[in-house]
Amino acid sequence: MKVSVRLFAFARELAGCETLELQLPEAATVRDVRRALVDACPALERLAGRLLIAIDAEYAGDDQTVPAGAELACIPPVSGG
Amino acid sequence: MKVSVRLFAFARELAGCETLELQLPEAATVRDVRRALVDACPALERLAGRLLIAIDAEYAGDDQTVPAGAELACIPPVSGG
Amino acid sequence: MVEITESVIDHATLTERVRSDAAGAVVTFLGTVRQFSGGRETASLDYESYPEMAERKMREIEDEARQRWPVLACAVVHRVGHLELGEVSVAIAVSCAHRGDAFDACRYIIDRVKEIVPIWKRENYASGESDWVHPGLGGDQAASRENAS
Amino acid sequence: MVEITESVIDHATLTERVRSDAAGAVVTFLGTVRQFSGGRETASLDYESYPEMAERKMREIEDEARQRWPVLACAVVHRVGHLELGEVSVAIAVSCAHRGDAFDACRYIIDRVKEIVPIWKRENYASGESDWVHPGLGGDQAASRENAS
Repeated sequence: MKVSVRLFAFARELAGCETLELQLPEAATVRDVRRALVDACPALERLAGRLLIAIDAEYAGDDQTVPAGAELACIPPVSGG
Repeated sequence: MKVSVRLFAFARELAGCETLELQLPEAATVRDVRRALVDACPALERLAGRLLIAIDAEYAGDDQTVPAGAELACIPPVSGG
Repeated sequence: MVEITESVIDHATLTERVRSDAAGAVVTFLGTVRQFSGGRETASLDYESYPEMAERKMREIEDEARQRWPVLACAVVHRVGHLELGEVSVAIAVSCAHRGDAFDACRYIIDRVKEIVPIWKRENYASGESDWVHPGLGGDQAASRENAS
Repeated sequence: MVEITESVIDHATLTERVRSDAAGAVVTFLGTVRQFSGGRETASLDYESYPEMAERKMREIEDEARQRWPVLACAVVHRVGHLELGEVSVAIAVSCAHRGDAFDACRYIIDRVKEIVPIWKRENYASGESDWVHPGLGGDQAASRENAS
């Protein structure tokens, strides 16, 4: 299945774009998303260990399955306030 | 010496006046002021153990001497805020 | 800056007053007249102060806070006279570089104001009764019920 | 009420919004753009958010605070976009019957906002350099110095 991942802040800058389109196997997990992200955009490697992944605007654990049609986002460490 | 003591809140109401004039011996202490206050106005007895005395707008201990011409005040437990 | 006032407290101006480019945090506390306390309904409050001593103690408290925390600016205003439900009786604005200090300093200041500043509150109850509030004296001892219904 | 906005935050209106006759205490926190951080001079900040998720997390934080303290009303606004020195980036107003709860709830909310809300800050230094701030990444790793002078 195809998913698109929104990128923010330094992750967006490293990738040079606001969304990345990824090709994932059916029943892919967040762990698969992380791998696919770095494959699609090696510049994200340096952030990889610190990125959180959100599915439909909610933080997701590595074992969580990605539903078809979900909105994914790649969340570097936050610094609001 | 003669001193006047300002009264506030419930102490003022019990005494029925805003200041009491007291006759004190020279070198009188705050302890003497407390005694003279209740002598002059027995209604203050019920507050006596809880009153603080201020000399020139500063809390004073019982052993402190009252300077001639000082402004005294009788401070019931505070409830600002 | 400390002040005893008979006017409505303008909290927005007080908060603006402590802001600066050096500050990362501003904490403002408002004490407001609460309708229900311990099951009794309040209709209004009257505050009385020993004004010269009250401002002096408020300055002392500001100094204490500045000794304990790196306060950039601080403003403390207490209103006296007659206050209706919901009105602001006291406002404290504090700015610091960091938020932890601003919260701690602001809280310290209101706690100390309630401890040592010679200001007294008279509760006018919805029932028509009216009591001076003198903590430690107990409700009935302190009661001076002029309008007992 | 929670909000992400690109406009100047009107803290006075926010504070007014949480006042009520049931409240004895209102605590308002403002985060403001600080000129000096760790020895470096900031010229301005740019905030970016994932807006749908940010508002969702802010609502979650408000709910958490309401579960922990008897909050009467609560308003949380975070600004995004370009902010100059001294401007308000975040404002949180909380009202409670008692002051301890209002201080604790307000502080909890800003602490949690900084932990979990997807908002990011880019520091534009007076030197001309510019860094995304990503706590835990370390200054140099995170640095993206476009305008290094």
